[in-house]
Amino acid sequence: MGRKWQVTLIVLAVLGYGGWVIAELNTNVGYAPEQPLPFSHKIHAGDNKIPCLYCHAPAEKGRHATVPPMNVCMGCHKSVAVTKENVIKLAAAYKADSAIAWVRVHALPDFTYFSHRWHLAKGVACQTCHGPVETMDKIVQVQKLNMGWCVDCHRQNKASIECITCHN
Amino acid sequence: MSENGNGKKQLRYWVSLEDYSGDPAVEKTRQEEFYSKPESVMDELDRGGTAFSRRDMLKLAGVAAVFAAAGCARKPVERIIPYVNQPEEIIPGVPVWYASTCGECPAGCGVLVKTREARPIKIEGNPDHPVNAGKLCARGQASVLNLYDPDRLRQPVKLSRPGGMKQEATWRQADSDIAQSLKAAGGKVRLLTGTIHGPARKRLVADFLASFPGSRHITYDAVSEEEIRAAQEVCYGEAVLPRYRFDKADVLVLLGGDPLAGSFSPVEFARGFAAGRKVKDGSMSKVISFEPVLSLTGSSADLHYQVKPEDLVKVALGLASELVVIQGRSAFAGNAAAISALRPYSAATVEKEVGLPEGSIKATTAELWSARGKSLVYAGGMVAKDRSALGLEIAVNFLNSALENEGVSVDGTFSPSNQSQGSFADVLDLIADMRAGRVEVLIISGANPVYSLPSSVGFTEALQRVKKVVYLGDRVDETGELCDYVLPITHPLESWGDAEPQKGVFSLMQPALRPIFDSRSWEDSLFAFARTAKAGVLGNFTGTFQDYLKSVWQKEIYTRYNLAGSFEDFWKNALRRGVFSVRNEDDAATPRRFKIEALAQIRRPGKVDAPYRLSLWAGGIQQDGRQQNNAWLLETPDPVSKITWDNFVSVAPKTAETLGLSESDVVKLSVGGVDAEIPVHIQPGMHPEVLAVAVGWGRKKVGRYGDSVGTNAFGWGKIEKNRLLTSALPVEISKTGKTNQLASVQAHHVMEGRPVVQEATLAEYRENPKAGHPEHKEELISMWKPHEYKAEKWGMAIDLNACIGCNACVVACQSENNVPTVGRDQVARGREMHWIRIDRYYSGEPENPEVLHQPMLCQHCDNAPCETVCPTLATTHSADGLNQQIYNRCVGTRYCSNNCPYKVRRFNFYQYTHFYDEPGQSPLELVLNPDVTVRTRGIMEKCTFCVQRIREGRERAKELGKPLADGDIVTACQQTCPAEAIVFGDLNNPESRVAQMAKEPRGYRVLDVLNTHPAITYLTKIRNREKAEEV
Amino acid sequence: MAKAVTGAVVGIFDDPQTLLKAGKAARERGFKNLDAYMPYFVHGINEALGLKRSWVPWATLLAGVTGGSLGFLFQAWTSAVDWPLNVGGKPFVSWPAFIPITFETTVLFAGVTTLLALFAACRLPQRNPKILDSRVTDDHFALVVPITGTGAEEERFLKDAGALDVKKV
Amino acid sequence: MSVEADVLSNPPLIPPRITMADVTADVLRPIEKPGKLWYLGMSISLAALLFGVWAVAMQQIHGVGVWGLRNPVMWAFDITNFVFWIGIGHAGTLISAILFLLRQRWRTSINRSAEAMTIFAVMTAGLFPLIHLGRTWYAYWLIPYPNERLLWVNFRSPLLWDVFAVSTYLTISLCFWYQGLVPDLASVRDRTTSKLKKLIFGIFSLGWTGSARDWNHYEKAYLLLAALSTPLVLSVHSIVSFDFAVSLLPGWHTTIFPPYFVAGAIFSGFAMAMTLLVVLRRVFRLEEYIGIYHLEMMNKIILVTSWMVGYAYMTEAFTAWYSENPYERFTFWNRAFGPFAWAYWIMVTCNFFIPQLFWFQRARRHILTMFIVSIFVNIGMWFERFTIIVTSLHRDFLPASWDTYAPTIYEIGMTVGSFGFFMTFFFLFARFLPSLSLAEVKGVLVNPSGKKAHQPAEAVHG
Repeated sequence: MGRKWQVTLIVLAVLGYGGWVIAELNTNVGYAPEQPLPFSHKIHAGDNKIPCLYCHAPAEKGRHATVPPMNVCMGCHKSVAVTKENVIKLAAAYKADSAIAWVRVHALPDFTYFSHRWHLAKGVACQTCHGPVETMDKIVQVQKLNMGWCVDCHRQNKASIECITCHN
Repeated sequence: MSENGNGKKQLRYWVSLEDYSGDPAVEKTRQEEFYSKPESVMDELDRGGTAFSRRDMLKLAGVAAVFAAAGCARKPVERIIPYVNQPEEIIPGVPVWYASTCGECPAGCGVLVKTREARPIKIEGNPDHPVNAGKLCARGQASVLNLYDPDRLRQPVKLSRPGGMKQEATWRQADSDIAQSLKAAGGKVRLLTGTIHGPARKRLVADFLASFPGSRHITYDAVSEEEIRAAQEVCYGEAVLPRYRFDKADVLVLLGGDPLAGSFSPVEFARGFAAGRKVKDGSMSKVISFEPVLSLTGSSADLHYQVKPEDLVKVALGLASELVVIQGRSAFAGNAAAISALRPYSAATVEKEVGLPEGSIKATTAELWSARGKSLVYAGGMVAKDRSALGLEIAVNFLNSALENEGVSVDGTFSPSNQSQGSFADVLDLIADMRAGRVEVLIISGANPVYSLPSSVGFTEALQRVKKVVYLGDRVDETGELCDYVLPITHPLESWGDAEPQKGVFSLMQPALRPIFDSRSWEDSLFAFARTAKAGVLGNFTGTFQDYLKSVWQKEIYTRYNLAGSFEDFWKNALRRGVFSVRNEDDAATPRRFKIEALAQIRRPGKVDAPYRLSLWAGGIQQDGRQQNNAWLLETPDPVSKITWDNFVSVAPKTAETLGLSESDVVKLSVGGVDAEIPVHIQPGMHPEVLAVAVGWGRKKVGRYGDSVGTNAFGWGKIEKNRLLTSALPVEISKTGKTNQLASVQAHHVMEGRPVVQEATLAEYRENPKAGHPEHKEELISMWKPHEYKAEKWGMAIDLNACIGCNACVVACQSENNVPTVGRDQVARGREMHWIRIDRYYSGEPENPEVLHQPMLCQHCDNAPCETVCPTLATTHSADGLNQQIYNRCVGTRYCSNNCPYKVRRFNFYQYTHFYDEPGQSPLELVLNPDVTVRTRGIMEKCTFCVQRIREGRERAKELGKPLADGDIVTACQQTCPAEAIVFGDLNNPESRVAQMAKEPRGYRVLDVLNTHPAITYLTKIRNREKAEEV
Repeated sequence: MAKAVTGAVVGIFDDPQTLLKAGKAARERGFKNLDAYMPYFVHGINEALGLKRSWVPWATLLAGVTGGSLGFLFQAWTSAVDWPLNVGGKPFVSWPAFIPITFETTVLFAGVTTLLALFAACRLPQRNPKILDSRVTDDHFALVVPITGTGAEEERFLKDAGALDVKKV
Repeated sequence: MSVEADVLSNPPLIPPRITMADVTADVLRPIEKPGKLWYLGMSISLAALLFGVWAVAMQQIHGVGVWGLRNPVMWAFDITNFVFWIGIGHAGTLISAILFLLRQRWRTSINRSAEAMTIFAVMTAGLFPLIHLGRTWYAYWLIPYPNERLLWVNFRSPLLWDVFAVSTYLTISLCFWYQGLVPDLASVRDRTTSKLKKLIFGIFSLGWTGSARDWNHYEKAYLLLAALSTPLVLSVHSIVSFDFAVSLLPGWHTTIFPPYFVAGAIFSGFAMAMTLLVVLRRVFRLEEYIGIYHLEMMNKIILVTSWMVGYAYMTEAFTAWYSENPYERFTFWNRAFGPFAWAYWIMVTCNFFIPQLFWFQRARRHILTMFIVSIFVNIGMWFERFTIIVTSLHRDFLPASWDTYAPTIYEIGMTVGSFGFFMTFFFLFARFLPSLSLAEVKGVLVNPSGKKAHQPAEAVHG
């Protein structure tokens, strides 16, 4: 009898853990792909304390935070750190009028509507969703960014959890 | 869209456009740096590239298929490609609007173009534009799809004639070759275009002709109103196309015309027409139609009489005779010339000859006379174009003058129309010149004569006698393939241009994006030819057409009207508003004197010596066929027959019985030796001796959607005395034994006595404003207390009196909500996806039915039956009263659709969005609205009350710190409805228009006995008649 | 005091009537803890051997009540507490609509528990069941009489009762 | 052992010469060595199944569009098949549970195969709610499990009731069936000489020994399961009928549906059981166990339930007329005289007129007749569901949305395949498991040990 119970418990535990692992994998937490240029948020936002919205200005005005256009990069890198290898690459690309194809890290499915603008307006810090970006050399997904995670936050902050708030 | 302080749309305007130098290097970079699809980005990634030269692409949200829905594996790697230099006016995710002019037909309606990340995704009417006042027709709404038509020509092409061997050409090559021919032609140059009416465009054409002295410009419209102009000249001395004021007509008599569809200004007419149809203080306009077919306008008539096309003139003369001769009324009473001309057409004679009910002429005359000065007699269109068309128009002019409508509802002096100027006689002259070798260079633009001229005129043969034929078009179509060069033109949304649809209304066309393909506007092509030939004024002009346009506007508008302020301010303002009108809307036209001798020009009406006569007609969806590769339009049902993806011969039910025909049987029609096969549609309301076929179909070389869809009815046109006859053509009809299942969106056409569309006569309504509603025997009760809607509760009201059934809302919704087209086969299987449809019912006798149009869309019921049955909570009710459909939660049980009494839910039986995003369809995916989820296979969808617009309105209000006001949020269908039949708003706000309408005694809710509590109120259809039986 | 059981004697019968009679007789003679093996349930064997009423129905009842309450409360909680949604204008706790599932969970819990309780009561599954005689699942019956002494008395009794075959186990 | 009342009025259920040993031998014979007919039947079933697999695969790959569905007919063959098979699945539990509670001893010969039929029919039925989904791969969203979306399901939807009802029914039927099987499996275990079989049957018989103490619990549990199954079996088809009755579609929105559906289910279930038993007793030579008497009893039930459904047809039509509800009236008029009138009249003929043959004892006792009638009833009951679903949907409230419906090869394939699926399982069952309940049949033998030949058994208990 005792053995039987043990076996049952172990099987249940393994199944439960497996399910949890699958659910967790689905969230992409920890996703940190190589980027075409090793841009470091730690240097820019952490060490040099450049405000997030300096580069990601559209976040305040519209849905998308966007990866900054290259003219924004070159605004500083015309004169700053021009001798660094990667900045030289950047400048060359800019001169050639060609954009860098960054790998997207934070992505919501296409059937969700998300506007950076209204989250910023409500005072949600960038780090709430993107993690401590200012400490990251390479951007990594910290939060699950799945529906339950969004809804949890909306509930805590008494934001709308109407379906069409995010889905239409 | 950005906002200024008062909450109105502030329009941005185009700042500069790169020079079209024609330089190969520039051309090449332009090609490279323009749009790419995500697929091609991925391709380059696969090859290991990381750097891109894509300046204009940030991200095509919504374009990438929603494949990442719930995969267990790592998501597919997505790339973000930022701008190299972000254009100042673009904020990703925020739309930018441009004011422009619709280029799909010469009506010249003003449009606002909504762009996202530099791509137009929606076109709406420009509210400031005097012609369309913010409204658009189905074709205008669909024109944004043409921009992304994958079958557009992507580079210049040189063809060898005949035989049509195609080869790519460069612009430089083409320009120099053409310039050489132009120089060598010695003035034997002809420019063949459709109607052109902007000052700059007209000036350009004049300058071009002047650059090659001796050359001529011929205007050709496949669907023209030249009889009206000709009759105006006979009657009043000047060949003008009057501006018909349907808004000023309390009584409207139609003699074969279909002003609301396929006419020269359908949106304006529909607006005016519907304004009169709305019941105000117990009165409304009265519409009496005499016509051989059941036209869209006729379907809204209070009284509908069937008349053979050749008898229309008799009816007109009968009315005139009754008025002037018998009743002795009007200024012409006692006029000897008038009496002698009209005496033979006494009402009794006409009624007998024409087969009208006794007293109908007298009654109609009485109606017209009682509303004199506030009525309108209108005739026109292809159906009226028989031998006596000119006489009919003269008689109509006489009636309007006699009824004192001249100068009131017929404006021939103050702001007449420029919207149709084609001359068929000129075309015949051209053909004669071509045959005789008097044409060396022929430049064709905005016309497709090989398709739309009957082969008997011999245009194709004559074309072979012309040394150099240049076709400025967007594809190698029927005409293009017989030319030496086909030079791709830009889409109107990529072009500069102008229009003057009515005198004093100057409308500006500006590009909303740079050309997608390697194309050039036809204006710039003319420039390039002249410049390369170094000929005349144009040869010396250094700028582009944009600069030319600006200079012409400076001279011909700014300077001419002595405008205050700087020209730059004027120009910026014109660009921002899209239109500049010097017309004072309060000014009235002056009545002109009717030349009584014109009556003598009315020929004694002839007889058609055949059992059946064929009438061609131009509908409001395909019109002359230039948009036949537009899948949205192909799938838009014909408003009366409800048939999509084909044309057909309409046959009266009685006739079908006589001939033993049933629906979809293929018959052979033979008109003067021209045979073609076409399926039969049994159309109630047709005159039994008339067969009718719509033109604008049966194109052979238009693209993947439109090729060989339908039968080209233009081919049946008959030339007689330099005139093109399109009606009363003797026709032989014979069965072929074949069938061709017509794809109709409606299978049942009568209401079976159900109170779906509730109607009453005006007399009944005056007596009891609730007339027409069935009486409820008991109150509807519920087990439950209803949910409370604390803030807004969205609702809609639809005035069935105003709705003309034109289908503009259907296309607007399709454009706004990424509704896919499914193709003919799927429509035939009952799987069309339109979120809003117009149900059309017939009532009364099948020989002469009454027609009812009812827009049907999700009713957003408070007690929504669909919600209760969905097992996954994919459809629930929002706190503001919306029946929300959450696509990504839907598993596709289809139970909701089964339980929807209105059957407004649409199921994705297949991956229908492949219409947009299959690789071969590029760049069609760019038309998708990124604010609306693209639905995948296996899920249900339906009208959302444009929830994205509600959100946008809310956000705008929040931004301005103001509460939402009534009218801040309009749905796409409401926005475009030319009849303003649809009103959307907050039912919780008692001041809102929708709440007012919902309370009206005419208001009723469809199937309210089911206790579904729909959020949509319909207003009873009122027929302006005394008694019910007076049909 | 009952003496320690040292084994059992098995009598094989080929007729249910004989078995019943033998069982009755054995009980009357004071043999305790009798058991019988049968290919099908022979009515009357409970009384014959003096078996107690089964406790399985109590488990069924308990499970049914639990299942029903849990079923209803779960529906009410998800629909009205955890994430209330307006579905078709119905109240959050649309109790009439919850009845079918409440009934189903009642039956499900009760039914499954019944079977599990049966297994528990019969100590199933058993790895190595004691099969007295392969014929008892075919067409023979067995009466098992535990022996407290030498077993001779029991053996004799069974033979007298009409057993075809008697063996000690 | 008594056969009580049966003995008085009827001949013994099973010829008196049959002994317990005969039962074991006869019933287990197919398990040892199947005949040629078995292989033939199995091949046909597999072929049909393969056709169905192809049809469903095409539908899953391309979309529901391969079917003939359209707006407004969003359900047709899919849900028809679902309801049809669920209905078939009713006779088994009914025979097992209700007849058990009613002490109808003639059930013992047929309850095992009827229960198996139930399970296979419910399994077949259970496929359709999955297949018919637009996105089958999300079918698990119908299960209220805690998930990362924090979403639950809509407990107000009859489809969700279906999920619970069908899964509960399947589970409880399996429990009931399995409990019945355990002693029989033990019989096989103790009889077989094959080591492998001994092992397998040993595992599945759970170590059943046949102890009287176990039998004591067993009988109680069996009674309880029968008592639970009885309302369950009634509830399942009631709930399936709610799919329609709870909607507001005329022709669906009918309070008569639960009893009407249950009666129909019993009717169709008995017909299907009849079809199968006629074949089974022939193929496995069980004529002596499944006797004419058993079949006749079933035919009587078929006759009774035929009247019940016939009565329901009349009531529906009467109610529609009496209600003065124009939509309701039209729907019933449309059923009988509209474009799908042929389906309606097939239904009425097969379900009501043809079973009237069973008024005649000769028909009730004639194997070929009852076989043919049972086939007709199967057809009729399939068309009943088709009629209810399609005729109500294709012309509902707004005449503008009226349309028609025609199936495609994929729907036909799916339907044929469902028969293949069902029959494949049934043949496997008949091949590998005792198709009669050994224990229960032995309980109704006149002379279990074969000693007192040709004498009625003596009653031990009243």
